[in-house]
Amino acid sequence: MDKNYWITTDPIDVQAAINQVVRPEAGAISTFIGTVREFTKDKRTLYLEYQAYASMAEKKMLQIGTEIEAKWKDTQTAIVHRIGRLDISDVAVVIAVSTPHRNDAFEASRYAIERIKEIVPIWKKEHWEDGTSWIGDQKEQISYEKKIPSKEEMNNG
Amino acid sequence: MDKNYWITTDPIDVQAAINQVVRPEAGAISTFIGTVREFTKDKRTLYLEYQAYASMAEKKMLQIGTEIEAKWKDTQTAIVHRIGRLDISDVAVVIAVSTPHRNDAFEASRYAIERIKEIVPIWKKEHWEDGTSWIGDQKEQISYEKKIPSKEEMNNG
Amino acid sequence: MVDLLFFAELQESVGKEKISVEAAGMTVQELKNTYLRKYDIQNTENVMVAINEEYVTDNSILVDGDVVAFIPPVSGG
Amino acid sequence: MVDLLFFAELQESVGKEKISVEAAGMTVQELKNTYLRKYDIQNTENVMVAINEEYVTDNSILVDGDVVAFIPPVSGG
Repeated sequence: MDKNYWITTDPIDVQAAINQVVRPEAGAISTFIGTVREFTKDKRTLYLEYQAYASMAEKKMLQIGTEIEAKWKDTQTAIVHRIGRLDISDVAVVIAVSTPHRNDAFEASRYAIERIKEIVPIWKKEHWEDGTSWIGDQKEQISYEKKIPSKEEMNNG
Repeated sequence: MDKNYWITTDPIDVQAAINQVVRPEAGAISTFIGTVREFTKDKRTLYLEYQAYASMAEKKMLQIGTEIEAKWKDTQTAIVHRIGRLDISDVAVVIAVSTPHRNDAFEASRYAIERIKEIVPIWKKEHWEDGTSWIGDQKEQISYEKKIPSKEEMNNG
Repeated sequence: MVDLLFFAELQESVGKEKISVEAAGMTVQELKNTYLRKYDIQNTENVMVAINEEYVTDNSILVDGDVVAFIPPVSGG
Repeated sequence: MVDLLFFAELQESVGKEKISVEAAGMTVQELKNTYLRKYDIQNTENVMVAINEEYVTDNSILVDGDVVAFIPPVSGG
Protein backbone atom coordinates (compact mmCIF):
# COMPACT_ATOMS: atom_id res chain seq x y z
CA MET A 1 0.00 0.00 0.00
CA ASP A 2 1.15 3.52 -0.81
CA LYS A 3 2.90 4.96 2.22
CA ASN A 4 0.70 8.09 2.08
CA TYR A 5 -2.47 6.24 3.15
CA TRP A 6 -2.50 4.15 6.25
CA ILE A 7 -4.55 2.73 9.11
CA THR A 8 -2.89 2.50 12.50
CA THR A 9 -3.69 1.43 16.02
CA ASP A 10 -1.01 3.79 17.40
CA PRO A 11 -1.45 7.47 18.29
CA ILE A 12 -1.16 9.54 15.11
CA ASP A 13 1.84 11.79 14.60
CA VAL A 14 0.38 14.75 12.69
CA GLN A 15 3.81 15.88 11.57
CA ALA A 16 4.45 12.47 9.96
CA ALA A 17 1.41 12.93 7.71
CA ILE A 18 2.48 16.48 6.87
CA ASN A 19 6.00 15.32 6.02
CA GLN A 20 4.57 13.04 3.33
CA VAL A 21 3.30 16.02 1.36
CA VAL A 22 5.94 18.72 1.93
CA ARG A 23 7.76 19.47 -1.35
CA PRO A 24 9.42 22.40 -3.13
CA GLU A 25 6.54 22.81 -5.61
CA ALA A 26 4.01 23.33 -2.83
CA GLY A 27 3.41 26.61 -1.05
CA ALA A 28 0.31 25.57 0.84
CA ILE A 29 -0.61 22.61 3.00
CA SER A 30 -4.08 22.26 4.39
CA THR A 31 -4.59 19.67 7.07
CA PHE A 32 -7.75 18.39 8.64
CA ILE A 33 -7.50 16.75 12.04
CA GLY A 34 -10.49 14.93 13.45
CA THR A 35 -10.41 14.61 17.23
CA VAL A 36 -12.72 12.85 19.67
CA ARG A 37 -15.33 15.34 20.88
CA GLU A 38 -16.69 14.94 24.39
CA PHE A 39 -20.20 16.29 23.87
CA THR A 40 -22.63 15.88 20.98
CA LYS A 41 -25.42 18.20 21.99
CA ASP A 42 -25.97 17.14 25.60
CA LYS A 43 -24.82 13.55 25.16
CA ARG A 44 -21.47 12.82 26.73
CA THR A 45 -18.94 10.51 25.09
CA LEU A 46 -16.61 8.59 27.40
CA TYR A 47 -14.50 7.12 24.62
CA LEU A 48 -14.78 5.82 21.07
CA GLU A 49 -13.92 2.58 19.41
CA TYR A 50 -13.04 2.56 15.72
CA GLN A 51 -13.07 -0.57 13.62
CA ALA A 52 -11.84 -0.82 10.02
CA TYR A 53 -11.71 -3.23 7.16
CA ALA A 54 -8.11 -2.10 7.10
CA SER A 55 -6.85 -3.39 3.76
CA MET A 56 -9.88 -2.06 1.89
CA ALA A 57 -9.85 1.19 3.89
CA GLU A 58 -6.28 1.92 2.80
CA LYS A 59 -7.26 1.22 -0.81
CA LYS A 60 -10.23 3.60 -0.57
CA MET A 61 -8.10 6.32 1.02
CA LEU A 62 -5.66 5.95 -1.87
CA GLN A 63 -8.64 6.21 -4.24
CA ILE A 64 -9.60 9.51 -2.60
CA GLY A 65 -6.06 10.78 -3.14
CA THR A 66 -6.30 9.77 -6.79
CA GLU A 67 -9.63 11.55 -7.15
CA ILE A 68 -8.07 14.67 -5.64
CA GLU A 69 -5.15 14.55 -8.09
CA ALA A 70 -7.66 14.38 -10.94
CA LYS A 71 -9.74 17.30 -9.63
CA TRP A 72 -7.02 19.70 -8.49
CA LYS A 73 -3.78 20.17 -10.39
CA ASP A 74 -0.50 19.21 -8.80
CA THR A 75 -1.73 18.06 -5.41
CA GLN A 76 -0.19 15.57 -3.04
CA THR A 77 -2.29 13.92 -0.33
CA ALA A 78 -1.72 11.85 2.79
CA ILE A 79 -4.45 10.30 4.94
CA VAL A 80 -4.03 8.38 8.17
CA HIS A 81 -6.83 6.99 10.31
CA ARG A 82 -6.47 5.49 13.74
CA ILE A 83 -8.55 2.53 14.95
CA GLY A 84 -9.12 0.88 18.32
CA ARG A 85 -10.01 2.73 21.48
CA LEU A 86 -9.68 6.51 21.39
CA ASP A 87 -10.16 8.84 24.32
CA ILE A 88 -11.45 12.42 24.34
CA SER A 89 -9.27 14.75 22.22
CA ASP A 90 -7.34 11.84 20.67
CA VAL A 91 -6.68 12.27 16.97
CA ALA A 92 -8.81 9.91 14.86
CA VAL A 93 -7.89 11.10 11.38
CA VAL A 94 -5.37 13.38 9.71
CA ILE A 95 -5.62 14.56 6.13
CA ALA A 96 -2.81 16.62 4.63
CA VAL A 97 -2.92 18.07 1.14
CA SER A 98 -0.18 20.15 -0.43
CA THR A 99 -0.70 22.32 -3.47
CA PRO A 100 1.12 25.19 -5.13
CA HIS A 101 -1.65 27.63 -4.12
CA ARG A 102 -3.82 27.74 -1.06
CA ASN A 103 -7.37 27.65 -2.40
CA ASP A 104 -6.90 24.20 -3.89
CA ALA A 105 -5.45 22.92 -0.61
CA PHE A 106 -8.54 23.95 1.35
CA GLU A 107 -10.97 22.56 -1.19
CA ALA A 108 -9.14 19.28 -1.58
CA SER A 109 -8.83 18.54 2.13
CA ARG A 110 -12.48 19.34 2.63
CA TYR A 111 -13.33 16.99 -0.22
CA ALA A 112 -11.19 14.27 1.37
CA ILE A 113 -13.02 14.29 4.71
CA GLU A 114 -16.42 14.19 2.98
CA ARG A 115 -15.33 11.24 0.85
CA ILE A 116 -13.90 9.39 3.85
CA LYS A 117 -17.35 9.55 5.40
CA GLU A 118 -18.86 8.10 2.23
CA ILE A 119 -16.63 5.29 1.02
CA VAL A 120 -13.93 4.29 3.52
CA PRO A 121 -14.91 1.16 5.50
CA ILE A 122 -14.31 2.45 9.02
CA TRP A 123 -16.88 2.44 11.79
CA LYS A 124 -17.17 4.36 15.02
CA LYS A 125 -18.76 2.98 18.15
CA GLU A 126 -19.73 5.61 20.68
CA HIS A 127 -19.37 4.71 24.31
CA TRP A 128 -21.75 7.15 25.99
CA GLU A 129 -22.32 7.59 29.67
CA ASP A 130 -25.57 5.65 29.23
CA GLY A 131 -24.77 2.95 26.68
CA THR A 132 -23.07 2.28 23.38
CA SER A 133 -23.96 2.52 19.72
CA TRP A 134 -22.38 2.08 16.33
CA ILE A 135 -22.73 5.33 14.43
CA GLY A 136 -24.27 4.84 11.03
CA ASP A 137 -24.74 8.31 9.63
CA GLN A 138 -22.23 8.50 6.88
CA LYS A 139 -22.25 12.26 6.82
CA GLU A 140 -23.13 13.17 10.38
CA GLN A 141 -25.64 16.02 10.53
CA ILE A 142 -26.41 15.92 6.85
CA SER A 143 -28.97 13.43 5.66
CA TYR A 144 -28.34 11.98 2.24
CA GLU A 145 -30.79 10.19 0.02
CA LYS A 146 -28.07 8.19 -1.60
CA LYS A 147 -26.73 5.54 0.74
CA ILE A 148 -24.81 3.50 -1.78
CA PRO A 149 -21.90 4.91 -3.81
CA SER A 150 -22.69 5.42 -7.47
CA LYS A 151 -21.39 2.90 -9.99
CA GLU A 152 -18.68 5.35 -10.96
CA GLU A 153 -17.62 5.75 -7.35
CA MET A 154 -17.55 2.03 -6.81
CA ASN A 155 -15.42 1.27 -9.83
CA ASN A 156 -13.08 4.19 -9.51
CA GLY A 157 -10.70 2.12 -7.42
CA MET B 1 0.54 38.94 24.13
CA ASP B 2 -1.85 36.02 24.06
CA LYS B 3 0.15 32.83 23.74
CA ASN B 4 -1.95 31.71 20.78
CA TYR B 5 -0.53 34.39 18.44
CA TRP B 6 3.17 34.75 18.02
CA ILE B 7 6.04 35.77 15.75
CA THR B 8 9.22 33.73 15.92
CA THR B 9 12.63 33.58 14.31
CA ASP B 10 12.89 29.85 15.09
CA PRO B 11 11.60 26.97 12.95
CA ILE B 12 7.90 26.51 13.61
CA ASP B 13 6.69 23.42 15.43
CA VAL B 14 3.32 22.73 13.80
CA GLN B 15 2.25 20.50 16.67
CA ALA B 16 2.81 23.34 19.14
CA ALA B 17 0.28 25.49 17.30
CA ILE B 18 -2.18 22.60 17.13
CA ASN B 19 -1.78 21.92 20.86
CA GLN B 20 -3.00 25.46 21.59
CA VAL B 21 -6.43 24.65 20.13
CA VAL B 22 -7.03 20.99 21.06
CA ARG B 23 -9.92 20.74 23.54
CA PRO B 24 -12.73 18.35 24.48
CA GLU B 25 -15.43 20.53 22.89
CA ALA B 26 -13.70 20.41 19.47
CA GLY B 27 -14.07 17.57 17.01
CA ALA B 28 -12.36 19.27 14.10
CA ILE B 29 -9.11 21.14 13.65
CA SER B 30 -8.24 22.72 10.34
CA THR B 31 -4.71 23.90 9.89
CA PHE B 32 -3.14 25.92 7.15
CA ILE B 33 0.61 25.69 6.69
CA GLY B 34 2.34 28.09 4.35
CA THR B 35 5.69 26.80 3.07
CA VAL B 36 8.34 28.39 0.90
CA ARG B 37 7.68 27.44 -2.72
CA GLU B 38 10.62 27.09 -5.05
CA PHE B 39 8.99 28.13 -8.33
CA THR B 40 6.45 30.84 -9.08
CA LYS B 41 5.67 30.21 -12.71
CA ASP B 42 9.18 29.87 -14.15
CA LYS B 43 10.88 32.10 -11.62
CA ARG B 44 13.05 30.26 -9.13
CA THR B 45 13.26 31.32 -5.49
CA LEU B 46 16.54 30.61 -3.69
CA TYR B 47 15.30 31.68 -0.27
CA LEU B 48 12.99 34.20 1.37
CA GLU B 49 13.43 36.81 4.01
CA TYR B 50 10.48 37.82 6.17
CA GLN B 51 10.38 41.00 8.19
CA ALA B 52 7.69 41.96 10.69
CA TYR B 53 6.60 44.83 12.84
CA ALA B 54 6.46 42.09 15.43
CA SER B 55 4.52 43.68 18.29
CA MET B 56 1.83 45.03 15.96
CA ALA B 57 1.77 41.78 13.94
CA GLU B 58 0.96 39.78 17.07
CA LYS B 59 -1.81 42.24 17.92
CA LYS B 60 -3.27 41.93 14.43
CA MET B 61 -3.11 38.14 14.53
CA LEU B 62 -4.99 38.25 17.83
CA GLN B 63 -7.52 40.55 16.16
CA ILE B 64 -8.04 37.96 13.42
CA GLY B 65 -8.68 35.33 16.09
CA THR B 66 -11.22 37.64 17.72
CA GLU B 67 -12.92 38.21 14.37
CA ILE B 68 -13.12 34.45 13.88
CA GLU B 69 -14.69 33.95 17.30
CA ALA B 70 -17.32 36.52 16.38
CA LYS B 71 -18.07 34.93 13.00
CA TRP B 72 -18.02 31.23 13.89
CA LYS B 73 -19.42 29.89 17.14
CA ASP B 74 -17.14 28.25 19.64
CA THR B 75 -13.85 28.45 17.74
CA GLN B 76 -10.33 28.56 19.09
CA THR B 77 -7.49 29.86 16.94
CA ALA B 78 -3.70 29.89 17.00
CA ILE B 79 -1.47 31.67 14.50
CA VAL B 80 2.32 31.63 14.36
CA HIS B 81 4.46 33.33 11.72
CA ARG B 82 8.19 32.91 11.29
CA ILE B 83 10.47 35.76 10.23
CA GLY B 84 14.08 35.98 9.10
CA ARG B 85 15.64 33.82 6.41
CA LEU B 86 13.56 30.85 5.24
CA ASP B 87 14.71 28.20 2.81
CA ILE B 88 12.64 26.20 0.32
CA SER B 89 9.92 24.13 2.06
CA ASP B 90 10.45 25.88 5.41
CA VAL B 91 7.22 26.67 7.22
CA ALA B 92 6.43 30.40 7.18
CA VAL B 93 3.03 30.38 8.82
CA VAL B 94 0.76 27.98 10.69
CA ILE B 95 -2.89 28.63 11.41
CA ALA B 96 -4.85 26.17 13.52
CA VAL B 97 -8.57 26.51 14.22
CA SER B 98 -10.60 24.10 16.30
CA THR B 99 -14.37 23.93 16.19
CA PRO B 100 -17.03 21.45 17.24
CA HIS B 101 -17.88 20.70 13.57
CA ARG B 102 -15.68 20.58 10.52
CA ASN B 103 -17.24 23.07 8.13
CA ASP B 104 -16.58 25.98 10.43
CA ALA B 105 -12.97 24.89 10.88
CA PHE B 106 -12.30 25.01 7.13
CA GLU B 107 -14.01 28.34 6.64
CA ALA B 108 -12.33 29.96 9.61
CA SER B 109 -8.80 28.91 8.71
CA ARG B 110 -9.33 30.07 5.15
CA TYR B 111 -10.56 33.39 6.48
CA ALA B 112 -7.49 33.66 8.69
CA ILE B 113 -4.97 33.32 5.88
CA GLU B 114 -6.82 35.87 3.75
CA ARG B 115 -6.88 38.33 6.63
CA ILE B 116 -3.19 37.80 7.38
CA LYS B 117 -2.46 38.89 3.83
CA GLU B 118 -4.54 42.03 4.36
CA ILE B 119 -3.75 43.43 7.77
CA VAL B 120 -0.76 41.77 9.46
CA PRO B 121 2.43 43.86 9.09
CA ILE B 122 4.76 41.19 7.74
CA TRP B 123 6.73 41.48 4.51
CA LYS B 124 8.35 38.93 2.28
CA LYS B 125 11.49 39.57 0.27
CA GLU B 126 12.07 37.13 -2.54
CA HIS B 127 15.63 36.20 -3.30
CA TRP B 128 15.39 34.99 -6.87
CA GLU B 129 18.16 33.52 -8.96
CA ASP B 130 18.38 36.86 -10.74
CA GLY B 131 17.78 39.45 -8.04
CA THR B 132 15.62 40.36 -5.08
CA SER B 133 12.33 42.08 -4.49
CA TRP B 134 9.94 42.89 -1.70
CA ILE B 135 6.58 41.39 -2.52
CA GLY B 136 3.76 43.88 -2.29
CA ASP B 137 0.69 42.03 -3.51
CA GLN B 138 -1.36 41.61 -0.42
CA LYS B 139 -3.44 38.82 -1.87
CA GLU B 140 -1.14 37.22 -4.41
CA GLN B 141 -3.01 36.28 -7.58
CA ILE B 142 -6.10 38.21 -6.67
CA SER B 143 -6.16 41.91 -7.36
CA TYR B 144 -8.13 43.97 -4.91
CA GLU B 145 -9.38 47.50 -5.38
CA LYS B 146 -9.21 48.18 -1.72
CA LYS B 147 -5.62 48.61 -0.55
CA ILE B 148 -6.36 50.12 2.83
CA PRO B 149 -8.38 48.31 5.49
CA SER B 150 -11.81 49.77 6.08
CA LYS B 151 -12.37 51.96 9.13
CA GLU B 152 -14.11 49.06 10.81
CA GLU B 153 -11.16 46.78 10.11
CA MET B 154 -8.72 49.32 11.42
CA ASN B 155 -10.53 49.93 14.68
CA ASN B 156 -11.46 46.38 15.41
CA GLY B 157 -8.30 45.86 17.40
CA MET C 1 -15.95 -21.61 -0.70
CA VAL C 2 -16.58 -17.93 -0.20
CA ASP C 3 -15.48 -15.96 2.88
CA LEU C 4 -18.02 -13.57 4.39
CA LEU C 5 -16.71 -10.71 6.53
CA PHE C 6 -18.88 -8.81 9.00
CA PHE C 7 -18.13 -5.43 10.54
CA ALA C 8 -19.42 -3.14 13.26
CA GLU C 9 -23.00 -3.89 14.33
CA LEU C 10 -23.22 -6.73 11.79
CA GLN C 11 -20.26 -8.41 13.46
CA GLU C 12 -21.99 -8.12 16.79
CA SER C 13 -25.25 -9.56 15.37
CA VAL C 14 -23.46 -12.47 13.73
CA GLY C 15 -21.11 -12.99 16.64
CA LYS C 16 -18.21 -13.64 14.25
CA GLU C 17 -15.83 -11.64 12.09
CA LYS C 18 -15.81 -14.22 9.32
CA ILE C 19 -17.62 -17.30 8.11
CA SER C 20 -16.92 -19.51 5.08
CA VAL C 21 -19.85 -20.74 3.02
CA GLU C 22 -20.60 -22.52 -0.25
CA ALA C 23 -21.92 -19.62 -2.32
CA ALA C 24 -20.29 -19.73 -5.75
CA GLY C 25 -22.88 -18.83 -8.39
CA MET C 26 -25.10 -16.90 -6.00
CA THR C 27 -25.76 -13.19 -6.52
CA VAL C 28 -24.94 -10.67 -3.83
CA GLN C 29 -28.67 -10.14 -3.34
CA GLU C 30 -29.18 -13.86 -2.72
CA LEU C 31 -26.27 -13.88 -0.32
CA LYS C 32 -27.77 -10.95 1.61
CA ASN C 33 -31.17 -12.65 1.69
CA THR C 34 -29.65 -15.84 3.00
CA TYR C 35 -27.00 -14.77 5.44
CA LEU C 36 -28.09 -11.38 6.73
CA ARG C 37 -31.67 -12.51 7.35
CA LYS C 38 -30.36 -15.63 9.06
CA TYR C 39 -28.90 -13.36 11.73
CA ASP C 40 -32.03 -11.20 11.95
CA ILE C 41 -30.29 -8.19 10.42
CA GLN C 42 -32.79 -5.50 9.40
CA ASN C 43 -32.26 -2.62 6.97
CA THR C 44 -30.22 -4.78 4.66
CA GLU C 45 -30.71 -2.21 1.92
CA ASN C 46 -28.30 0.05 3.83
CA VAL C 47 -25.61 -2.59 3.81
CA MET C 48 -23.08 -2.18 1.03
CA VAL C 49 -21.17 -5.17 -0.23
CA ALA C 50 -17.57 -5.43 -1.39
CA ILE C 51 -16.09 -8.38 -3.22
CA ASN C 52 -12.31 -8.58 -2.93
CA GLU C 53 -12.21 -5.03 -1.50
CA GLU C 54 -14.22 -3.31 -4.22
CA TYR C 55 -17.83 -2.21 -3.87
CA VAL C 56 -20.23 -4.21 -6.05
CA THR C 57 -23.90 -4.08 -6.91
CA ASP C 58 -26.47 -6.57 -5.66
CA ASN C 59 -26.61 -8.47 -8.95
CA SER C 60 -22.90 -9.36 -8.97
CA ILE C 61 -22.27 -13.10 -9.03
CA LEU C 62 -19.87 -14.83 -6.66
CA VAL C 63 -17.10 -17.17 -7.65
CA ASP C 64 -15.12 -19.58 -5.53
CA GLY C 65 -12.41 -17.87 -3.49
CA ASP C 66 -14.17 -14.50 -3.31
CA VAL C 67 -13.93 -12.51 -0.11
CA VAL C 68 -17.25 -10.79 0.50
CA ALA C 69 -17.52 -7.96 3.02
CA PHE C 70 -20.85 -6.73 4.37
CA ILE C 71 -20.37 -3.03 5.01
CA PRO C 72 -22.89 -1.15 7.14
CA PRO C 73 -22.99 2.64 6.77
CA VAL C 74 -19.48 3.89 7.46
CA SER C 75 -18.62 6.49 10.08
CA GLY C 76 -14.91 7.16 9.90
CA GLY C 77 -13.36 10.60 10.17
CA MET D 1 9.24 63.94 19.45
CA VAL D 2 7.61 61.30 17.30
CA ASP D 3 9.26 58.04 16.25
CA LEU D 4 8.90 57.02 12.64
CA LEU D 5 9.35 53.33 11.79
CA PHE D 6 10.09 52.09 8.28
CA PHE D 7 9.69 48.55 7.01
CA ALA D 8 10.55 46.43 3.97
CA GLU D 9 11.35 48.50 0.87
CA LEU D 10 10.73 51.72 2.78
CA GLN D 11 13.42 50.77 5.27
CA GLU D 12 15.82 50.17 2.40
CA SER D 13 14.94 53.51 0.78
CA VAL D 14 15.38 55.42 4.03
CA GLY D 15 18.42 53.42 5.09
CA LYS D 16 17.16 53.29 8.67
CA GLU D 17 14.61 51.39 10.73
CA LYS D 18 13.68 54.40 12.81
CA ILE D 19 14.05 58.15 12.98
CA SER D 20 12.81 60.62 15.58
CA VAL D 21 11.34 63.91 14.42
CA GLU D 22 9.46 66.93 15.72
CA ALA D 23 5.99 66.26 14.32
CA ALA D 24 3.39 66.81 17.05
CA GLY D 25 0.35 68.53 15.53
CA MET D 26 1.02 67.35 11.99
CA THR D 27 -1.48 65.12 10.21
CA VAL D 28 -0.46 61.72 8.89
CA GLN D 29 -0.85 63.09 5.38
CA GLU D 30 1.57 65.93 6.13
CA LEU D 31 4.00 63.45 7.66
CA LYS D 32 3.83 61.31 4.52
CA ASN D 33 4.33 64.34 2.30
CA THR D 34 7.34 65.42 4.30
CA TYR D 35 9.17 62.24 5.17
CA LEU D 36 8.30 59.78 2.44
CA ARG D 37 8.93 62.27 -0.36
CA LYS D 38 12.19 63.26 1.27
CA TYR D 39 13.43 59.73 0.57
CA ASP D 40 12.01 59.66 -2.97
CA ILE D 41 9.36 57.10 -2.09
CA GLN D 42 6.74 56.77 -4.81
CA ASN D 43 3.24 55.29 -4.52
CA THR D 44 2.76 56.75 -1.09
CA GLU D 45 -0.98 56.16 -1.46
CA ASN D 46 -0.26 52.42 -1.03
CA VAL D 47 1.52 53.02 2.25
CA MET D 48 -0.66 52.44 5.28
CA VAL D 49 0.13 54.18 8.53
CA ALA D 50 -0.19 52.93 12.08
CA ILE D 51 0.05 55.06 15.19
CA ASN D 52 0.93 53.10 18.31
CA GLU D 53 0.25 49.84 16.47
CA GLU D 54 -3.22 50.65 15.16
CA TYR D 55 -4.02 51.62 11.58
CA VAL D 56 -5.10 55.23 11.19
CA THR D 57 -6.41 57.43 8.42
CA ASP D 58 -4.39 60.17 6.74
CA ASN D 59 -6.16 62.95 8.63
CA SER D 60 -5.18 61.66 12.08
CA ILE D 61 -3.14 64.16 14.10
CA LEU D 62 0.09 63.28 15.84
CA VAL D 63 0.89 63.94 19.46
CA ASP D 64 4.21 63.88 21.22
CA GLY D 65 5.39 60.37 22.02
CA ASP D 66 3.51 58.69 19.19
CA VAL D 67 5.16 55.81 17.37
CA VAL D 68 4.28 56.03 13.69
CA ALA D 69 4.84 53.07 11.39
CA PHE D 70 4.86 53.38 7.61
CA ILE D 71 3.49 50.10 6.34
CA PRO D 72 3.93 49.20 2.69
CA PRO D 73 1.57 46.53 1.28
CA VAL D 74 1.97 43.48 3.48
CA SER D 75 2.91 40.05 2.16
CA GLY D 76 2.91 37.63 5.05
CA GLY D 77 1.53 34.14 4.91
